[in-house]
This record gives sequence, structure tokens and C-alpha cells, in this order.
Amino acid sequence: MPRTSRNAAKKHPRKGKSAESAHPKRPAESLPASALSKSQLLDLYRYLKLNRMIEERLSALYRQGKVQGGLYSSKGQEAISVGSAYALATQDVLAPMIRNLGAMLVRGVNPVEFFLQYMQKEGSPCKGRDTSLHFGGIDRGFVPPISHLGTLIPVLSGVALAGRMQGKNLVALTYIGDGATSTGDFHEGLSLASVRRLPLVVLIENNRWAYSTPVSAQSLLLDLADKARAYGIPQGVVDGNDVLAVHEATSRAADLARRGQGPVLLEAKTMRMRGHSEHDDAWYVPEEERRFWEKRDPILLYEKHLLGTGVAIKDELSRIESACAAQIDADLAIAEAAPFPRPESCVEDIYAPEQDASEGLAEEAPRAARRS
Amino acid sequence: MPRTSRNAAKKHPRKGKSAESAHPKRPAESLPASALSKSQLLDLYRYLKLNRMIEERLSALYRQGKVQGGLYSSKGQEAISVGSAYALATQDVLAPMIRNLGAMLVRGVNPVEFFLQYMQKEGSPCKGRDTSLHFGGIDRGFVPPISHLGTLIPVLSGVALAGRMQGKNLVALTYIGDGATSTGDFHEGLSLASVRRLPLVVLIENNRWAYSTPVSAQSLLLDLADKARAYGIPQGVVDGNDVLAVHEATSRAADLARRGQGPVLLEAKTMRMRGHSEHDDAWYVPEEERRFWEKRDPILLYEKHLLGTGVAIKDELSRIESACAAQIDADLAIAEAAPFPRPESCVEDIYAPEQDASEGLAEEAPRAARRS
Amino acid sequence: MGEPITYLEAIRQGLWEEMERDERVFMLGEDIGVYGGAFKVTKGFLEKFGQDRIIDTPIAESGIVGAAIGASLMGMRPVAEMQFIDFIACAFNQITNFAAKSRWRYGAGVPIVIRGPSGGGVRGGPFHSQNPEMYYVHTPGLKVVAPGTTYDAKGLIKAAIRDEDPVIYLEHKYLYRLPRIKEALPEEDYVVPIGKAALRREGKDISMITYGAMQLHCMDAAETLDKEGVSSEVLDLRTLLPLDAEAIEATTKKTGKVLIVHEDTRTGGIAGEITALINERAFEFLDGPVTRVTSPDAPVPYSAALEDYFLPNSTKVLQAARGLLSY
Amino acid sequence: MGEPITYLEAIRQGLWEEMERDERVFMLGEDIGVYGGAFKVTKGFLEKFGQDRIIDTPIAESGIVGAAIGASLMGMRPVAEMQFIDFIACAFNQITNFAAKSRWRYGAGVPIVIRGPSGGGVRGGPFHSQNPEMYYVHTPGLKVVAPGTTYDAKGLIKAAIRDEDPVIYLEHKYLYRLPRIKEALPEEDYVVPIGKAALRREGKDISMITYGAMQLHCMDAAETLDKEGVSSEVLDLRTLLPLDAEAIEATTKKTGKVLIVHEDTRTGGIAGEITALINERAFEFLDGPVTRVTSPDAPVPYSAALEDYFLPNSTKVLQAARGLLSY
Ligand SMILES: Cc1ncc(C[n+]2csc(CCOP(=O)(O)OP(=O)(O)O)c2C)c(N)n1
Ligand SMILES: Cc1ncc(C[n+]2csc(CCOP(=O)(O)OP(=O)(O)O)c2C)c(N)n1
Ligand SMILES: [Mg+2]
Ligand SMILES: [Mg+2]
Repeated sequence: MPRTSRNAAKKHPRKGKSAESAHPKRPAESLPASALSKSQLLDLYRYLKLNRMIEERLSALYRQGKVQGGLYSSKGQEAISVGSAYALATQDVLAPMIRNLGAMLVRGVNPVEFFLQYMQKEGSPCKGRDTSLHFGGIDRGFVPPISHLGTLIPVLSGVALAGRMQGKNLVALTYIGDGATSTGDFHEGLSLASVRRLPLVVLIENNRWAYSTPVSAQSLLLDLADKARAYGIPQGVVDGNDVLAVHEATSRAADLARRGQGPVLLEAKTMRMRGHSEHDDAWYVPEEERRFWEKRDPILLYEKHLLGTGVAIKDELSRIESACAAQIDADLAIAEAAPFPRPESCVEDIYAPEQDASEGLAEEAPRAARRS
Repeated sequence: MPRTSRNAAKKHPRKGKSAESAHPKRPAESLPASALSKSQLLDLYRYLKLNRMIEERLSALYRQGKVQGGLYSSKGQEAISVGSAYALATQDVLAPMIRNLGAMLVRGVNPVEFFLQYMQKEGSPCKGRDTSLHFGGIDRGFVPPISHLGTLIPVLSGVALAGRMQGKNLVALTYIGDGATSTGDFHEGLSLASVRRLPLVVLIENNRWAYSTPVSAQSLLLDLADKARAYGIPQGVVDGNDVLAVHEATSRAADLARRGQGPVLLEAKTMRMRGHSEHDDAWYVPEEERRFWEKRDPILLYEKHLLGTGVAIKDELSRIESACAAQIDADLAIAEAAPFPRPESCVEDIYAPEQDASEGLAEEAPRAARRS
Repeated sequence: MGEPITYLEAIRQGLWEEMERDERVFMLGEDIGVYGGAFKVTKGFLEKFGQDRIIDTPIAESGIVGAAIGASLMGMRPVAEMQFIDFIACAFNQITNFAAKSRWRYGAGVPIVIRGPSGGGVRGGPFHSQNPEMYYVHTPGLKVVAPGTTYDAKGLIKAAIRDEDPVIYLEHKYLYRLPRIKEALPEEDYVVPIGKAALRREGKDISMITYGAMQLHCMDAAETLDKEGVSSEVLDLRTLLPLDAEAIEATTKKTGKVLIVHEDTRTGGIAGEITALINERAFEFLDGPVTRVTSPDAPVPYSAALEDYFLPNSTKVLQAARGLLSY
Repeated sequence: MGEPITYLEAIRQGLWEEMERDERVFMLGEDIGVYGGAFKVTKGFLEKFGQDRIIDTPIAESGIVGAAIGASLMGMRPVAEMQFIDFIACAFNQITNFAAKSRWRYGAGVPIVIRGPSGGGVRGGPFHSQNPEMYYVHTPGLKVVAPGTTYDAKGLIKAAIRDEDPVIYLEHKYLYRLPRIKEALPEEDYVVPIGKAALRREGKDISMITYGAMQLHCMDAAETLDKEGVSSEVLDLRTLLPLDAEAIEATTKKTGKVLIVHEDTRTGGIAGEITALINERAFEFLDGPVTRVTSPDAPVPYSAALEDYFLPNSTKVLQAARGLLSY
């Protein structure tokens, strides 16, 4: 006869009602004596600030009509992007979602690229063809998303699979929203990855909302990380507003995955502090909920931590901020001056340049693909 | 930092290695002092036999070339179809999969319909257009499957949703194979159904194989019912070769679902005793595994139970068997004699007969749709 | 007749009136309730009809369409919204294999409507601008409609909801709030029949066959040609499946020169099907090759510079028309 | 030249040789390993290439294609099997939105092959007999091939695997073991170039444009016409995207009478696209309407009585040809 599972009886707190109770208690093991050096700790700070400041600038450009279409803010979630990407090794592959600008910064994308991209310039990574954070190739350690949510989970499983075949010892990391964990692709990707124990880390950014839909209308679970139980894989929950906790949790998850214990499903609890995209003022978010999370701004928290633990003094942080601002100004100027793409370029590159498969044979020596 | 979930460490027993250890211990609560009357108990026996005997006859017809395409046997799994369908109320809706002929019998399908259908006769439920158990409409309490696995889970969610809107107090029951629990639709359907707590029962027939693929290559879980944990819904595991246990478990699941505690995910452990379909001799199934399950034949077990508990004597059972055989002979004769469909009928019924939407207005009084 | 309203408002009214008329009608989709839909098509519906008939779902398009199918089998009339029609790709299997084939397989109609914003022109990029019509036009058992006017937007959503078969209703997001097509609509209930094209303009020298937002470019081009003494006929298909073959035949026989204009990409676009129909039904009336103006074979680009190049417009229509006229 | 082999064996050989030639090639799909595939196309592969390169997957077509995409981005050459091509519907989104658009979007080629048994004639019913080509022909960025001969089956699978872009490889299950098309193949490595049609038969009175299993019916009809003194040209497209427009144009200009024969359903089938191309490129050479012989607009029926009525055959081809010839 049916047993009732752990979560079946509990009701998810309705939105707004108990914003605080839903906030995870800091798991003891996620607050390690950080192994990061001072310069690394300040690195994280710089990325957090850069992330926030670039997005603020994009938002201004949007209001000026220079950025069109969807513009998605990661305000309040920067610690997840930055902390997780910072935990990766060089050979690892990261697939950002639309709120992971910070992760791309950490992995080496220059601010100018975001401006070029959003302003649809010729020299932009997508040559003006695609929008948002849909850029960066495998040569740079990225797989860019498409808009269709969930699709990256199978795709990154394939990256992890190939990485293993090629003996690269890599971990594939991607993000997914609370809402997108309802997609079929989330399930198919994790099904595939789990039976082969692929080195994949899936980080759920539970920012409490999917557009206007609260998590409670998406799932009965309190912890979306519990979805791991459907695959028999390791799971974890982390405070998504604590950059060090995210870094630590991702490091351990990546470790597990690299050692063949993957895939790992990690959930970072956080809050989307702006609307779904620029046009949305998020009127549906209860005031109380917003206020609660405002106090937990990840950058503020981290500043407090740095100052409180004596890692840095106020002045150092201000200097970092100024440097970020200067870089952004310079990069934005470049992007503003850049030309728009040639109109007819939009029909190019549908296919690879013509190749003759039989001719290709000789030149194209099979690349070694080591089997693990 | 990632916690390791309960199942992550355990290895699924490799196929064949430990067929017995993988067999579920009979959960104590699934062996109740049965509330079924003698005539009901014999009813179950009759359905089990009929199920087995009809399929044997279909198999013979296949060898004669009178049945073409895929023919899927439920040998060894009859107790699941029969026990579960017998637990439903009249208003409930059942969606069979290709190995649920027994469930259709219980819900009132006549043997002749299977013969007509598989022999592609004009008077068959699908008029020769579709194959297998893809028939029976909502007017008879059925939603027939398509071949694409997983699709019924969202569809039955919709049935459950509509049933609630219409105040019908119904439960929607469908089946899914161990393999098909990997499909995206399984996940999307349960995601939808769970947040609305729809009156849906999904019965996983874990027959250890998906075509040639063992469960261990489909999932790391020992109990597929644990997939319920991804949705925070009630779950259960039952011995799929014990018709009374299946009946009991389904009754309780249906009860839970009807009371708004659904959806419920039930797993019946069993074994596919023949190949994937008629052409497949299942050479890949280890001999030891096959032998273990042969001894657990659900019809044999149930006969022993009936005789052992004194519910029936040998003679009564034989009489039931003879009656089944007689009915099958008669029905098969009808089906054999039936004509094939008019060739040109295959292009009919693509759309409803022409209607004028504006004319329709007056006649078509809105059917009441009570909101729950 | 009331005040002139937008195309979007016409859809909203059509949905609203059908929900009022028939309790079997209900809606499901992402953010359609509390939020009123990404484009506000269902604003106010939750308040009026309640959360049992306006269902905010998880992000699961295949699940949404599957649930709509199941509910329709139970006698309900579900209307499923795709937040952008691009995401219908995730429900492709449920639509083409479950919904489209049920009636034919065993007699069970699946009266569902799947609607959502399609088309380009709003800088949405490759995943928020698609024209998915042909994937469904090529699937027997479905119906596909694509209104290009405010009147039709309302009349076709009503017809779609009342239809006994699954209907894909493509609303063009470029038209949603376009002042130019605002229109005062009849106070009374009306439907636009599925399967009937509309002659937007009568002429004798050339036929432009089109639908959706492209109709505007055809009308503009026709206007210009008119000043040059060329008389153009503009046929708005409105329904893409089943096609109004009679209307296509009639206009071809009348002018002998046919230009087909669609926003969808060229190869495998509906222009091919129409060309084949014309060959079969009116070959001897052709005074020149059936000619296509379409988007090129590429995804829809994001940048304004690119998208303007990509999409058909009245200049391209004019150019093609002149070429055909001088054949 | 060795012994004559079947179409299925040709596919098997092509896959095998590519796996041997290039370590980046690997396969994934349901039951392809231990079982060797539902139709035994990959029999013996697991033993030879091991379970790292022959991957039995869970039942998850979208997952399979997604994983193939990811691996291809990493430089691998995945070949994904759909157990029946009908199940490709479940992977529609990954194929049309992820695989097809990546190169155009940001320069990343997705060299994957998706292959599986398509087509009717084996009493498979509506879900084991589909011809899904047009869903992919209408998607820029993909390539679609459909070999109709044993030689092409091998040459095209090799070309598909070596191609830098995503290729849908449709193998016709009716041809798998058909004795009639057994053929001895060259010992040496060869490919059949994607995008090139093959003239199976030269003629001057009428052109039959076709592909896949329908080619046989065209050849039979041509044979019969030959006895009546009518000389037919049979053009086997082999690749459906990109279409060999030059070959289509050439045969049209030669005979002036074009019959297009495909097993796929009519509305939105490739005949329409070809008709449009002919109108654009060779209108003035037409001596009669471009004519279609196709399956009707319905799912593929199960019963022999129905399926035989449903599918095109040489009688229908002959009848249409005679009609066109007498135009
Ligand atoms: C398959 C699919 N369906 C619908 C959408 C439209 N859409 C874009 S973002 C979004 C909400 C996503 O919520 P969540 O996954 O929680 O991510 P978040 O925006 O909170 O980061 C929706 C519905 C989409 N992009 N893809
Ligand atoms: C989406 C989809 N993919 C593949 C198939 C082909 N197929 C038919 S049955 C089957 C195995 C099903 O296994 P399981 O779900 O365990 O059910 P069982 O056959 O054991 O009852 C497969 C792969 C299918 N029908 N649908
Ligand atoms: Mg979210
Ligand atoms: Mg099974």
C-alpha cells in the first residue's frame, strides 16, 4: 500500500506568507574555513561588482532603446554565478543560463562582449543574430543556451560524456531555474547522466519565481534538490546569497562528479530581485518577501564578511569598484562606437563551407578520442 | 555541500546476478484479509485466465500471419492489469498500455474486440487503422495509448483535471513501463498533476526489462517508486505477481487520489516472461532470472491461494477455464469471419463532419461543467 | 459597433466571450493567471473565471498540451497558451501524434486550441519570433489558422474554440497593438469560418496570396501598383489548414499571375503547397511563374539591421510583383 | 566488388567503417548495444567497439539528441538511433532549435547524425511507419537524406557522418532486406555527396522526381511506359535538404512534364517545394502541370487492405503519368 513520502504531507509555504521560514538554515558544512587566498577573495568581490554594474548599465541602455528584446537581470543572484564558476577547473565546461552573466565573467568573457552582444553590433559574439547570453563556444569553455528551458541538461550530459571519452577529466556545469526543473528535458538529461554517472553538476537557482509563478505552483517540494532522489544521485542545498558557500558547495559537487559519483544536483536558495525581464516590475512579488531578501543582498553580505573578517578594508573595496566602473566605461564606449552588422550577413553560416567528404578523408586525420 | 542521497551509494544489482534479492519483500500491509467476496475472487481468476488465453491465441494467429506488426505479451504481468483495474469505480478512467489487455477485460472489453482489432477487421474498434490495444473511448472509461511512451501521463492528468472540474469524483489510472519512466512526458505529467494534487494513479509495471534494456541501465534506483520523491507525492511498491496485493494497493492509491492526496505513484515488481514482442525470443534474459520468475507465475500463485485458502476447489477453476476457452473459440470464429475494411475508409474521419460554428451555437447548449 | 480595438483586445474578447458562453471552456498555460499572460491577453481572466478555469501551470509544454488533450477527451474545451509560440516545439509530439490522430484512430475528437504569439518584427531574436505553421500544416488532423485582421482575430478564436478538432491558432505579435489595424467590431456574436480565405482587395492584373502580418505589405504594394494603373487582388488565407483551394483557384484563374507572400522561411513554406495546388487546378490559366516572396532560409535574426533585411516588406513585394507583371 | 548485400547491410557497413576510421564516431540509442538494434543494424558493434562507443540509453529521445549535440560540440561525431523514426517527434525541439541553429547563432557546428527506420509498407500502423522528412526539410541548418538504393545507403551514411552539420538520415524499413535491391558494392571507401540527386534512368518524354522506396515504383512504371514507346527520366533526389535544384531544373527543361512521387502525405509534402522551384527556374519549359503522386492526407493505416490503398504504387504512378502525357 502506498507509503507517503517525506514531502507529501508538508505544504509548501504560500508565497509571501513565510519568506523567512523558507530560507535555508545555513548547512554547517557549507561554511568552511575558506581555503581561498586574499587575492582570490577579492577576485570574487570584483566579479560580483562587475556583474551587478554591467547589468545596471545594460538596464540603462535598455531604457535608451539601445538594447531591445528580453533583458534578464541576475540582481540578488550574483553570488551563485560567481561562486560556482570560480569553483571550476580550466578544462571544465560551463553552460550559462540567461541570469549567469557573472559566471561568464569568471570564465573570461570581457565586459565589452556583453555590450556588443546586447547592442547587436557586428563584432558581437553572435554577430547580431542571437540575443542575451547566448554566446561563447566550447573553445572558451562554454556551451551557450537556447531560450527553450531545460534543453541544456541533456546537452551538458553529452559534454560530460564526451569529456570522459576524451579523457579530459572535466566537469560539465550548468544552471537551471526552479521553473525549468519541470521540463521534460531536465528529467531526460538527468536520467541519461545518472545511469552513466557522468561528471555533470546541475545547479538549480531557486529564486522563488518563474516569471510570475511561485515555486509552490511549480512543485510540492520544499527543496528542489530532492528531485535528485528520482535519479539516485547526490544532492545538496546551499545558501545562494553566500558566495563562499556557493563556491564551497560547487567545489565539492564538482569533486564528486569528477570522481565518478555524479551527476550532482545542487540547489541554491536565492531570490530574483527584479522582474522577470526589464519590462516586468514584478508587482506580484509580495513586499514583505522582497524586503526580507533585500537585507540579504549577496554583495552587501560579502562586503560585510570581507570587512568583518579583516580580509579587506573599505578602501580596497572602493578601489575595486572604481576599477570596475572604469573598465565598463571604456568597454561601453568601444561597443557604442562599433558598427551594426551588414544586413545580408544574417543569411550566412547556415551550413559549414562546402566540403567534399571524400576529399576530407586524407587531410582529416581522426582526432584521438581516448576511451576511459 | 552535497549530501549523498539514500540510493546514490547502492549499486543496482546487475541483471541476472541477483534476481531474487531484487524481488520485493511482500510488504505486510499489502496482504490484507481480503474484503472480496468469493464471486469476486473467482472473477479475478477468470480475468487472469482470459487474459492469458486470449494472448496465447493471438500469438498463434501471429504465427499464422493473421496478426501483423507488433504483438506484445503480458505473460507474467496479468495480475497487475487485472488487480488494478478491478480496484476502480465505474466513473474512473483507465488508460491501458500495450501489456494491459487484462485491464481492458475487467473494464468490459469483449474478447472478440481484441481479435477483430489485431486481425485488422472492418468492425474492429479502430476499423483496421490502428493496431494493438490502441482502442476504447472515454464513453467506455478508456483513453487508448499511442505508441510514443510517456505521453499518457500528461493526458491522464488532463482527464483527472477535467473529472474534478466536472465534479465526477473520478480517479484516472494509467500504466507505464520501467523504461518509459525515463521519458520527459512522465516528468511533465507528474509535475502538473502534483501541484494540483490531481486524482491520478500512475502504476509503474517494473518488469525488469525495456525491450533488451535492463532497469539498471535505465535508472540507478532500486525502487522506481522513489521517483515519487521528485514530486512530493505518495508512493508505494507492490508485488506485481500477487493479484490481491495489486488490487489492495491500487484501491488504497485510488482512495488517496480521490481524497485529494494524489497523484500517487505505485510500482509493481514483476517480470516480462516473453520477448519484447512476438518476434523477440528474449535471448538476452539470463536463464536464472527467467526460472526464478517462472515459479512466481501470477496465475499459478493465485490458484494456489484460492485452493489453499479453500475459496475454491480444483473443479470450479477448471470450469472457469473451460468457459473462457469456449468464449474465446466463439469470439475468434466471429472475428475470423468478419470482413476486412473498405480500402478507401482509411482516409475518412480525419476531421469531424462539417459543422458551422455559428449555427452550432443555438443547439449546442453548454454542457454543465461543475467547478470543484 | 463599439470603439476601435486592437488585434490583441479582439483575441481577449473572443476568449472572454467563449468562456462566458460555455462552461466547458478553460485555459491553461504559463503565467496566464495571476500575471494575465506575457502579453496580457488573459488579463482579468483569473479574477473573473477563477483558478479552476484559468490554470497557471509549471513550465511543461508537452505536459500542458497533453493535459489539454485529456481534458478535451472528457468533453471539456481547453485553450492552451504557449507563452511564445516558439515553445510549441516542446509539445510537438503530443500535438502531431496524440491530438492530430485520435479521431481517425478510434473516433475521439480532440477539440483543443493551442494559441500563442508568433512571428517577427519585434526584435525577439531566433527563439521569440518563429513561424511554426508548416510543421502543423503538414500534419493531417490538425487545423491551423493565422488571423491578419482584428475582425478575424476575434472571429477565428471563437471558431477555433467551437471546432471539434485540434486547432493551432497563431496570433501575430507584431499586430498585437498595431494602431493601423485597430477596428470597431460588431456587438453581436460572430465567428469567422475556418477554411475560408478572404479577398481583401479585388483586382485583375495580379494576385497576391498571403496571410498574417504580411497582408499589410501586400496591401501597401497593391496601393502603389494601383497608382501605376495595375490592379491587384489580395487574398488573405486566414486558414492554412485546410487551405481554401477554391479561392486560390479562383484568383489564379482571374489574374493569371500569382505572387505568394509569407513571413515563414522559404524551403518547405506554404508557398510550395499553394504552387502545387495552382498547378493542379489552374495550370492553363497561368501567365507567368507562381512567384514567392518569403523570409530566406535562416532563423529569425535579433538585430534590427538584420531583421529588417530578413523579413519580407512592401518593397520586396513590389519588386517581385513588377517582375511577374513584366513576364 | 563483393557479394550482393542488402540495403540494411550497407548501412551497417557504412557505420562500421566510419567507426573504425574515426575514433570520434560513436553511437547512442535504445537497444543498439546488447541487442544490436530493433532491426539489427548495429549487431556486433558492442562486441567490436565496446560500451563506451556503443551506448544503450534510457528511453529518452530528447535526451539522446541533446547528448549527441553536447558531444558533437566537444568534437565528437555522434550517431543517434531512433528505434523507429516516428519517435524523433520527441526530439523535435532539440533538433530544430538547438542542433539546427547553433552554427548560425555563434559559429558552433553540430555534426551529428540522427538515423532510424522510416516509411510504410510493413503493416506497422500509424506510429511505426511515418515519413517525417518535411518537418526537418523546413528547418534551415539541417540536412536531410533518404537513400533509395543499397549503394547510396552506404555512401550517404558515410557522408552524413563526415558532414560538419546535423544530418537526418532516413532509412526506409521496407527496403532493409528487399532482395530486389541487393547490390554488390565497391571494396574501396566511397561517399555519396549530400545535395546531389541521381538520374536513375534517362528519358525525354516525362520526368519522375522521387526518392526512397518510391523510386522502385517509378522505375516499374517507367519500364511499362517504355514498352509503350514513352521514354521516362527518373530522378532520385537522395538528399531532400539541400535539394538539388539544378538537377530538378535540368530534367524539367528536358522533358517539360514532371511527375513528383513521394510516400509522405500530400499537403506540405516536398512535391510542393519542388513545384515552386520548377515554377521559378523552368516555368516556360513546362508542357503540363507539375503533377503529384503521394500518400493521401491521413496517418499511415495498419491493415494491409488499407495500407495498400494508402501508399503510392506503380499503378498510381502509371495512371498519373498517362494523364500528364496526354495533357
Ligand atoms: C520551454 C520554455 N517554455 C517557456 C519559456 C518562457 N520562459 C522564459 S523564462 C521563464 C521562466 C523561467 O523561470 P525559472 O526557470 O525559474 O528561471 P528564472 O527566470 O527564475 O531564472 C519562462 C516561462 C521558455 N523560455 N522555454
Ligand atoms: C518515445 C518512445 N521511444 C521508443 C519507443 C520504442 N519502444 C517501444 S516499447 C519500448 C520498451 C518499453 O519498455 P518499458 O517502458 O519498460 O515497457 P515494457 O515493454 O517492459 O512493458 C521501446 C523502447 C516508443 N514506443 N516510444
Ligand atoms: Mg526562477
Ligand atoms: Mg519494462
